[in-house]
Amino acid sequence: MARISAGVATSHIPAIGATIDNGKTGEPYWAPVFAGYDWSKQWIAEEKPDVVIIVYNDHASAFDMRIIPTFAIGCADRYGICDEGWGPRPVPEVIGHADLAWHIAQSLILDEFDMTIINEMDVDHGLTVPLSLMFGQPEAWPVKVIPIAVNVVTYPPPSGNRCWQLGEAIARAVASFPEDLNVQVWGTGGMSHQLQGPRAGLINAEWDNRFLDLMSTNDGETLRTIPHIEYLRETGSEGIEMVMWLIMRGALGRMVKPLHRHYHVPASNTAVGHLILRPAESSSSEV
Amino acid sequence: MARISAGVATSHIPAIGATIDNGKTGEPYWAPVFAGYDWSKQWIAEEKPDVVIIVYNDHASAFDMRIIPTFAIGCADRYGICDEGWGPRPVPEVIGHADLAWHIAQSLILDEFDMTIINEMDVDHGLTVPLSLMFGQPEAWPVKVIPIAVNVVTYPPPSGNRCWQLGEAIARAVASFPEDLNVQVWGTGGMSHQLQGPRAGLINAEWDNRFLDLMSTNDGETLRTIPHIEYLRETGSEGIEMVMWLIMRGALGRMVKPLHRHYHVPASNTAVGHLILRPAESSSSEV
Amino acid sequence: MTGRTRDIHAYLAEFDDIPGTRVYTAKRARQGYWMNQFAMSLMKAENRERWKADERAYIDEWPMTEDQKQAVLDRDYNRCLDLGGNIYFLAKVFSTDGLSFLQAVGTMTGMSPQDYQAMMIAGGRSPEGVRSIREKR
Amino acid sequence: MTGRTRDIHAYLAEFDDIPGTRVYTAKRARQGYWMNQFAMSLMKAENRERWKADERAYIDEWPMTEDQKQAVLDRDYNRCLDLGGNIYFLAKVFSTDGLSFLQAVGTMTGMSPQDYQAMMIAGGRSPEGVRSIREKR
Ligand SMILES: [Fe+3]
Ligand SMILES: [Fe+3]
Repeated sequence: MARISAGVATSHIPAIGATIDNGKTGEPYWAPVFAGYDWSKQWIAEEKPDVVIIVYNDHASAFDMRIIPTFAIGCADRYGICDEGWGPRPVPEVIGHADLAWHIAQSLILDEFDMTIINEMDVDHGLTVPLSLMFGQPEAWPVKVIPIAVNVVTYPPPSGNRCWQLGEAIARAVASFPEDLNVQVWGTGGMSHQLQGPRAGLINAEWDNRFLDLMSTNDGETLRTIPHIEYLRETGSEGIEMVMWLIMRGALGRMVKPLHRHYHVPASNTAVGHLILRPAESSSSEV
Repeated sequence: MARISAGVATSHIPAIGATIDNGKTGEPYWAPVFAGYDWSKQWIAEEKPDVVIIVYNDHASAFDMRIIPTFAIGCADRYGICDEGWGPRPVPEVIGHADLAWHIAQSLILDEFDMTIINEMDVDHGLTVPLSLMFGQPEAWPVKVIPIAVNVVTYPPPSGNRCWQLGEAIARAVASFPEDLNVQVWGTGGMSHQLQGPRAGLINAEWDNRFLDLMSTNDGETLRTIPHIEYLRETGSEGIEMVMWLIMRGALGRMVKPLHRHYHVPASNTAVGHLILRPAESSSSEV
Repeated sequence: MTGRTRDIHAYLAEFDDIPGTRVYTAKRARQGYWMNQFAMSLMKAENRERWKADERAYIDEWPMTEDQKQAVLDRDYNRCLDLGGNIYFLAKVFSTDGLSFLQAVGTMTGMSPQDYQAMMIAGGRSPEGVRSIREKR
Repeated sequence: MTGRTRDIHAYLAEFDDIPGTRVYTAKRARQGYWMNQFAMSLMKAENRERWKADERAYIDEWPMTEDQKQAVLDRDYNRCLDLGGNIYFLAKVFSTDGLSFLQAVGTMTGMSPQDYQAMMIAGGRSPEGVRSIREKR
């Protein structure tokens, strides 16, 4: 039986990808950003997940204004790397796990989530930067990936509550997959950042750290009820990406055990946040 | 304030469109099919709805296997007519109501429906045949249209319960639109038909008529719990399209007053069913 | 929530119990992906011309199995369904041949066009005995 | 259900209360549709070449208002946002110019690139006083 063994939260800032690709992770500006991932890289090398479900958002890369899915799940065998304007990142193509992805997609729709199924798609920095942060620069990614793309660009994004519920439903779906697979769920994006207007550059380290606390200790009653306006006011317009962390968090069950935590300001315009969490209950399917 | 004044259910058989387009509605085979819409045409000429929300499914016309949205809502100003293999039907282009459509789309997402927003799309017989049946062959359609495309091709389609809930949420959304608009909701597709395999041609008039009864008299507790397998076993593999009628029915509130009913076998491979219903409660927003 | 089936395995298993019917599940959608995308390509007039000019050459451009290609070339729609085809996609093939849904669908029943048409006019195929293989009803 | 706002009007109204911020609502998405689709077209190398060769000729191919075109030609990103632009789409314009997010985003703040960069290194802009116009906090 497949099981969700851990959750990872991490920012997915494009400049981090460029820094890795250009071999500049040792520069003084960047070293403290990457230092917080040293433990994570060792940890994941030991964990050896088979599949990672990566919750991310497309940044006007694969999707434009013609079609805007709220929740899209990739069911393909492979995903190409988007050209976001400077040519595609020089990273390996992303290999899917179509069996598990279709199983989850079908289960979620039966469970009354109105998923959009995607069979052909390129993925952007929102998905590849977390892979680089966790795995460095391998010849091929050592995991299969199921992309879940969430709309957080055109308003309204899904509510925090709906994201949490989707996470719970993903856990149920994974638990009913017959093959024995070690599955992780990653929530990406955030933390504080605003990339537009006179208020650009906003960082709220206090709020971010309270959110990291809640992600580590709260059973969800507080987290899932944070309204969109609070993310926007407190953490900048792009801070809304943090609703995607709630999908990961919801998939881990009521309580979690925090394994690792990292916070740094700045990377480009953004606060970097990172968490590794274990489900505290024996089985996340008992949610 | 916008209000849902009526619901219409109708089959959307492509051969009906071809018959209208070729001026053959008077032929003996076809006359009884169209006779059931005479009352409806008169009725709608008096009702003069401003906007019709048409719930339909795309038949591998605008969407292929690359992307499969469970619930998609058209927010465009206009929609072209699909070329389904014989050139586009010679019908007027479909004019949207982008203000109301975006209002409904935003409201539904806030209400935790995981909509896919569509801004450019051609529409196929699933949407245009009902327009032809209700309005004949005008120079321009006398209503604005909001398309809601439901996946009923790749399994699983949304549950009957989820469809009903979407209808209820559409009613809430329409009721909160400030402009005074007369809005109808149409559910299309069905009734009995199977277009594939040795069992093709299946028609279950008894089941279809019980469904028409329930649509007219039931408060939903029975209708919304009909499982997919029952549609398939009893009404043929394409009978599943009837789940789309439940979106219309859910939008009308708990009880309805039936105004008109029509049932005929066959049209091509299919049983034709048609209903016109009024919400029985003073306001459908009180659901 | 209603007492609906949430277990996808049980949900899908029931579909195999319907006689003479292939439900377009993920398994079929994956198997038939390129057959269906091939068929979809015939929505464009220029592709229809190329297909009509040389069916074999056109279909060889698609990553389909030889079985799938042959089933399409043979217009053996039951076989196409067995290999993952979906009728709404395959409709592009029979529409290009100038066949209506009524004509094309009839070919899958083993009946003559006349008999199939006559059955439909007489009220269609009865559901009696073709609801469930297991329950023989 | 939680006690969340279900009323879309109240939900949207709150966004106008955030200083120096344009939330990409339906209203903005509709106003800026073609500006954003124009920007998206720059993801293709051949379009970038045509744009760089003659910006005015390239942008005139798009059904944008003259105000929108001028705002893009001027690289006035605040004005672009006012006219319905979204930063992830507009990023294709500044990426084509060879600007990073850090450089481009800074131009919207009225600060010099050096000052903006220094502010970020010092911990970013404080939320104090820029949370709410109405509540002055
Ligand atoms: Fe992002
Ligand atoms: Fe249909």
